[in-house]
Amino acid sequence: MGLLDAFDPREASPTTDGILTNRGRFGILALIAALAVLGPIAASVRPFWLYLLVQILAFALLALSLDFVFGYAGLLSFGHAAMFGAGGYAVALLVTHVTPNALVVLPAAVLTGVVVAAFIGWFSVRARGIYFAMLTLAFAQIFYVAAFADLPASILGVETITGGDNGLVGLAALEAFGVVDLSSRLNYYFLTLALVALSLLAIVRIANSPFGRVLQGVRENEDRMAFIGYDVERYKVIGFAISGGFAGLAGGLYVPFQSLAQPQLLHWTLSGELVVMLLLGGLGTLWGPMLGAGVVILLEEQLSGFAAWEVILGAVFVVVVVFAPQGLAGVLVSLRDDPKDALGNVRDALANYREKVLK
Amino acid sequence: MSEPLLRTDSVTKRFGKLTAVSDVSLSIPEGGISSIIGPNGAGKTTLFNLFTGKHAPTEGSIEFRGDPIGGLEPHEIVGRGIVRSFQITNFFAELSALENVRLATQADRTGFAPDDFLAHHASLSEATDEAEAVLERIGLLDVADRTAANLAYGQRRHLEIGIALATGPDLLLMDEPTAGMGPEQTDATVSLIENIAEDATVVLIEHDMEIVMNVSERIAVMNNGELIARGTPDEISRNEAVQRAYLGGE
Amino acid sequence: MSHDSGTSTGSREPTNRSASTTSRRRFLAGSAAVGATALAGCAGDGGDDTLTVGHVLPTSGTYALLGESIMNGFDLYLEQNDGQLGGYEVETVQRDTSGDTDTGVSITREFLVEEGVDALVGPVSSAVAIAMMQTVQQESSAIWLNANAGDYRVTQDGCMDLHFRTSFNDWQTSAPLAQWVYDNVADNVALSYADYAFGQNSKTFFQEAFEEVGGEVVDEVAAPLGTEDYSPFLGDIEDSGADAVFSFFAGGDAVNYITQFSDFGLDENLTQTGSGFLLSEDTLPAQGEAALGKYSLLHYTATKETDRNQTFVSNYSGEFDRQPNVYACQGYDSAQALDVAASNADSTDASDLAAALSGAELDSPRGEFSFDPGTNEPLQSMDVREVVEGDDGVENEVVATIDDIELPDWGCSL
Amino acid sequence: MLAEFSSVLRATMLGVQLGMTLALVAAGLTLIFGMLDVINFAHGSLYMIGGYLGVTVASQFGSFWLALLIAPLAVGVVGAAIEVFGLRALYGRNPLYHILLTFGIAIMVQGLVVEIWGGQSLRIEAPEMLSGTVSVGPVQYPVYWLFVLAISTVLIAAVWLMIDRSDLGILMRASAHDTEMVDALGIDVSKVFTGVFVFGAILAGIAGVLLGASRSVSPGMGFGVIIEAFVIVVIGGLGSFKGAVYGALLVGLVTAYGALIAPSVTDIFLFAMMAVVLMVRPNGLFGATEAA
Repeated sequence: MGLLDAFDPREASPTTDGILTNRGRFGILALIAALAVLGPIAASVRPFWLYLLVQILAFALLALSLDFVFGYAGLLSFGHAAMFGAGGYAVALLVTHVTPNALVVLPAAVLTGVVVAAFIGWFSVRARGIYFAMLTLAFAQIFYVAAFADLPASILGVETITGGDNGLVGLAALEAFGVVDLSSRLNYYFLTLALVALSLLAIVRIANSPFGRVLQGVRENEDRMAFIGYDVERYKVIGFAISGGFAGLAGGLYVPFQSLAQPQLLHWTLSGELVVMLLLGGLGTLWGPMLGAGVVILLEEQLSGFAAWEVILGAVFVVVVVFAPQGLAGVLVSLRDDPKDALGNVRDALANYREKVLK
Repeated sequence: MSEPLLRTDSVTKRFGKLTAVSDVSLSIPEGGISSIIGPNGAGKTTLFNLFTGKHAPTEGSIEFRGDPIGGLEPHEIVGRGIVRSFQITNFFAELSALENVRLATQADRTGFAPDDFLAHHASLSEATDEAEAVLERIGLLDVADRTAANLAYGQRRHLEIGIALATGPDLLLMDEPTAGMGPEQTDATVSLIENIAEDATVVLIEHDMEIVMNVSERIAVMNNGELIARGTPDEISRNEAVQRAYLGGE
Repeated sequence: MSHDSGTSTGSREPTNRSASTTSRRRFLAGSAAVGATALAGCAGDGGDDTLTVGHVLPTSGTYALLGESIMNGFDLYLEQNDGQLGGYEVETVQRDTSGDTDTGVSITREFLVEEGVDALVGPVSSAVAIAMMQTVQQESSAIWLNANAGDYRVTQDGCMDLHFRTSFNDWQTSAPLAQWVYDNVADNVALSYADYAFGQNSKTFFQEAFEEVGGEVVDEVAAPLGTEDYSPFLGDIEDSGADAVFSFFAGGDAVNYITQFSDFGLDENLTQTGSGFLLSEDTLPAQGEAALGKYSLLHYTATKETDRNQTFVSNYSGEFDRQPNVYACQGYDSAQALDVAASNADSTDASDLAAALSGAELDSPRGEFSFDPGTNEPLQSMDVREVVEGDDGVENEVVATIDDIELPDWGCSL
Repeated sequence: MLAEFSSVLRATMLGVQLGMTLALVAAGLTLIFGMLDVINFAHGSLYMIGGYLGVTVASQFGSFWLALLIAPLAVGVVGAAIEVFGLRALYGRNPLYHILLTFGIAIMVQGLVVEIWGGQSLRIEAPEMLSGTVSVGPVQYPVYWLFVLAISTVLIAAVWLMIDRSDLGILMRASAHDTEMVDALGIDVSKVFTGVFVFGAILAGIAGVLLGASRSVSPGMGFGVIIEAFVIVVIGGLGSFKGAVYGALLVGLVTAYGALIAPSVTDIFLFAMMAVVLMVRPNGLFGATEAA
């Protein structure tokens, strides 16, 4: 029992309202504005940055979706890749067989994410803590194997649907009734930025709605929620499905941008990496995990030219978790609150470490 | 007075080989305070768990206002009007006292309508007003904004009751509301219970015999999962079986 | 974006040499000046007298050894030519794909858009190659020297004038063996293969060719990629009653399959044959004696006794303190191809380079080599090798060479 | 008919052998989990290090047996280092952070292994006396594989007895449920923690060496085995050794039979089985269930 309680991420959520303070709102708006300005600059000076930024934004949205369900509702999903990949594959299939119209395929990605998450959630919410995590992982891996082995094609008796291990490649660029040209890198960047910003807005809104408060209650004490009249499982499934919708959208934005949907998008390593982004960024803060996504992607991009870059990346994770338990969000908040004491904090962390290890 | 509010008929609950509640038939009329007493392990809390849907009875039936409720989910039973408080404080530690109570007052107002997802939670003004009224009743209005985990022990125990009370129950089951309290706090809690009993039926599990004898209109005594006696406080205090159970148990 | 699980091959060759660190520093300098004016080193730099080469190769994960061998081969040729190809100074940039398709696409983009490379070398995995096609085509700013990925669909679906295979295609490493097996080993076979695109292609190509020459396929067994215990599959092969087996497995799968084939005593009644990756320099040390007496088909064999190859082998082992493998040869030939292209074209423009390389011949260590002008596929002879006891453990010995192989064109005509 | 029987027999032997070796890996994982509340993502890396050290010792000294002795002990030392210098700093904090820490360690180990041993697959030479095959009914089966089956079964039985009967085992089970109680007994819990972690590491190291001679040793094997081990531990119930053994047997047999029936989707069988088990028993087969 104690084991499962321990999975409650309460301890890990330093602030739940931080993003709602005026300062928090201002910070987010300023960042979005800065990113909007950065786009055209990057497009003319370093076009590659646009690619990097789109990738970061897509993963930031995915991290946000997981933080909503994990940080707010206490549901540790180790299978968020399922919704991400499903949204992505849905877009790839639609673009290939039906239409590249963004106004059709992106809502379809959201819907796919919602449906997949509702399905997985419905089967999984009765289990708690790590058992829930493993169930979500199991379902996501089933999706992965099905895509890799192209199971849908064997069942329907057609030649190919998912494209097997090669995936679906060479996807046409999205468009919007011929009005907006989304094959332009800059336009796609703006589309992504706008949708990620809207998603953040929506998730903050939902997190602070009566429904969001109920999810928070579920995270804090799901038994008691049942004993004051809430159908806890239903709330969890719905919360999970909402999160899945955003994860599906993230996949739906990422896949046309890469022009590629492949099984690795569904693999557990992606879900694992996502959990790392959350913890690294700062669980339950909504903005921290988005930051974490950016940092992990930049780190991987920057390091991948070095030999043994995995050793460095792993070491960064280890150092952060030992010395910055609230993640980067925690570090930033404490720096903001008391910039002068940064050195003192480092000293404390070291002393604390020494004491614990040598005890 | 015609039909009892809650009635059990030969309810039995077994966990594997252990029989926690054995063949209990009991009826609780509407109004006033009833108490269930008995030594530790007598099956009192398990009986509450059966009433509130945490466990389904192995045998027998439970009826509330004439409808069977055995085996329903906890939230369904709350919907019928039966709510409990817990022996060990069981609240939302990281939320404020007000939010703790408001989760309960908003319970029957929040569903899955669009507004429940998009409105700000502060817009639930009715729920907030009601929550504040409950806080006033349990004496916590002045600490409404304090995080639950930071309340004093007695305040936490009252908050525990307040959460249950805020759902507006017809039948409130209270599991040892005064456990661990000093004399002053105990008195305050007892008057709170009596105040609650004015507009709801209360069933109490309580170890403090003085309280039980003073406030209860009816008492049921359990031992080893069985109901061994029931009656008015006077009848119970004279009952030999009860005395044996208590003396033997101590 | 990946920490691959599954089986593995790879190596510990130090990756970075001077050339690749320059660009790294340049990128960092750029990052530090976000939003500032006048950023140094925009895309497409390098000027007219530099040839920028981007290695889209894995240095970690399942294919690490392959990626590093290709880079070693490339560097060897470059060094022998004083760091110049076709008279141009060469600058190389490198990023680890980890064998992951999405990462491969991102890196391709980075090289084309950010680094402004003139040539791409790689990738190892066919899935990456197929996913790269669109980006390479769209940008059309670099020639693509495909140093390993052998999926025929790059030619069938892509048919790109910028794409040159300096390696092989999956038809070459399977189909031509059929006749030889029919003539020298058995007229009936069981097929076993790793169940992914490359394994499926190899199986199908061999089967078609084998049935065409009159052979019979009595059974086929597909094992998932990354299988560690082959006992159930070996049982099926044994029960099939075939006299020989043709297989496609590579890397760690090949090691597990071959050693367990021998552990289970299948050698007694069955002759194992396969595409060359089943029994190659990177798997033989771990396969050991279990590999003895098995046959495979490949375009390069390190023990081949031609002068050209012996020189290559001694240069390579002098430089890297190890025997070259087929991937090293492919990397070497990629550099050579670029050399030929750049000196013929006297330009670093992608379409000029491609035009200059079309139909060109290379002096490859593997033997005859020229690009098919219709498809840019390599026209090369293939070696049938048998694993024998050597001075230093087991090694491949060439027992036959198949010349003048006519390649399918898969509907591509450039 | 005969062919079918021999296939089933062969798959059964493989399944049991896989089950027993996986149990060696899963046992440590479940004990560490039960006792330290640590989700040890690096447990697969310990198994992998066992395999690689086994390769080194076996090739340096030319003795499989020496490898089987030394490599697991060395893995134990690595385990002790991870516990003391890494995990110990995190006790009392949310166990989630153990995921991040051990995930980081696992990535580092995978990178380091490539640095030290190279990326190509390696193999431990099985001892001469265990080479060749024997007939088991209609099936020719390698002697070494039978040896692996036997020795891992013996080891699992020994650990089972130890946990079931010895004082140490009782202590371990007790502290899995209630560390305060162990504290009250005047036992240094931190030493018990280190001990359990090292014990789990050694078992994983043994599995690494044993399988390193029937399969290859490669840098992906750490991440490859960890999910299997998690599935086992979850099916069996977290913290339950008995559960880990039954879970491992189930997983081993499903993997082996799956390869007979529909190899490309064997993993689906595996995960579907786990899903079904958890839907019926949300705390695994032998997980602690809530009592009254």
